[in-house]
Amino acid sequence: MTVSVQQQAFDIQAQYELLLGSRAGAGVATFTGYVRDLSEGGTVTALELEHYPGMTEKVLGEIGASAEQRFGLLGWRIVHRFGLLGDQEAIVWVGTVADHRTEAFAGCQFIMDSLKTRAPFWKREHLDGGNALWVKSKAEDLDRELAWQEKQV
Amino acid sequence: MTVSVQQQAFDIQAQYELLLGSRAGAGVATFTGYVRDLSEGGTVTALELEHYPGMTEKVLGEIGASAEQRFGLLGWRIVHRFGLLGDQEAIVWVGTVADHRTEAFAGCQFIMDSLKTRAPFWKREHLDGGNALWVKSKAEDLDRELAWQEKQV
Amino acid sequence: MLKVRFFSLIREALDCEELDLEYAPELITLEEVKSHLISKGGDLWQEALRQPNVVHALNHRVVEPSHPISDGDEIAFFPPMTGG
Amino acid sequence: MLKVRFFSLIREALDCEELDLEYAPELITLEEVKSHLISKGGDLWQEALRQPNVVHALNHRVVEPSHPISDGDEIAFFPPMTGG
Repeated sequence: MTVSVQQQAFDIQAQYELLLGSRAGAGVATFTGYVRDLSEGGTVTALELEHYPGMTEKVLGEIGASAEQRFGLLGWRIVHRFGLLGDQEAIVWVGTVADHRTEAFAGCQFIMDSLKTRAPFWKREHLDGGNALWVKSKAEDLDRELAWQEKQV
Repeated sequence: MTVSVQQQAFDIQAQYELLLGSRAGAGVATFTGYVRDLSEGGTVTALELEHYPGMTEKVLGEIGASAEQRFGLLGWRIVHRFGLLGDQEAIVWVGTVADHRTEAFAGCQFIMDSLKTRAPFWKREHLDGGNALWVKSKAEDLDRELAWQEKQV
Repeated sequence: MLKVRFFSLIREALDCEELDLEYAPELITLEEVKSHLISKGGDLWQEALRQPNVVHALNHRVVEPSHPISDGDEIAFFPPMTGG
Repeated sequence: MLKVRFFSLIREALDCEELDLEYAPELITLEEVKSHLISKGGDLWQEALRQPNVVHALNHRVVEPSHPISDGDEIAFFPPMTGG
């Protein structure tokens, strides 16, 4: 039941152990998001993540608590980096613990979908020519977030 | 793109590294299933997993290949134990790599749902009184497997 | 020759992991193999193999009981799977 | 006093991370705060803050532009989030 917003790189195994702690559950789902050179603007040399200190932690905590209640999670953990990240570095890690796999999966996916559109982070791609482009928000991300508001799982 | 059916315990971090290898993807989803003392028959002291050597590996390989094609996975890995397992030991680990998080999640969930009803494993719960009960298959697992056959994601 | 294997509850009930069965042309499908085993084994085998949810496998693949077989095939009977 | 913060594209366009604004009773909602900033800042501020997709936050929570404010509040304007 914790959130970490941090500049330094994180170790996935350590995050997994922090998630489990003393909590036992039949199923654990995790998701890791990585920097990927998939920009339309050119070769991405680095990704910069700006955020809104204070609000970020608050929103992520609310998203986790909401997932916990909605899916009966026994545990959850959200780690999100900010600052300058190199290609293939991990940006975000989300882990959920539940008594059934469907709840662990749904909780993890709900948290990821929600933080995409609700957590105050902004990505900027640094390109090899020296330019930097702010990443545009995706309509499909908003659609996924809205879908959670409509459906009851 | 590998399957491991093994008696010995596995290390989740090692599995994660084997999954990633040299494959890069924007998203990695994982699921770990653990032995849980949730039996109706009494306190479970151990869980025994019987399987059908040869057929197990074949079916898991087909499930992984099918998920790869259906969700455009860049990588996947399935590890499943057999033999005698203690409470809270990991039984199964599934990891998927994709360019988008929805595909990584869907692929991982598809593999878990499919192996529940299609991989030739049978669980027996050893109870503290000395009795052992074969676990019954769940109708909801069959429903979930059938749902994948009906829907196009 | 046919190899016939049993797993889980069915293996336990029959106290048999596997057996070899001489192939014969009248064993057209898995259904006939099952009937043949029951005719030789009696009530215990009848009870174990006539359960409505028995899964039939041929050469490591789940098939319908009406699936035809050939000499050299590996056949298996088992209850619904409970892995994962 | 009100604290007003800007992020990402908007922060860059305005070349301003944050500013303090004297509270006044006529600043009833975030909309009035925005109009006030534009009237003082001119075209550049008009262009940055009148974009249709500007997100409005009040005390670390996203709200509608019509949300009322109070003295001491922290207000923020930023483009749609792109985390994860």
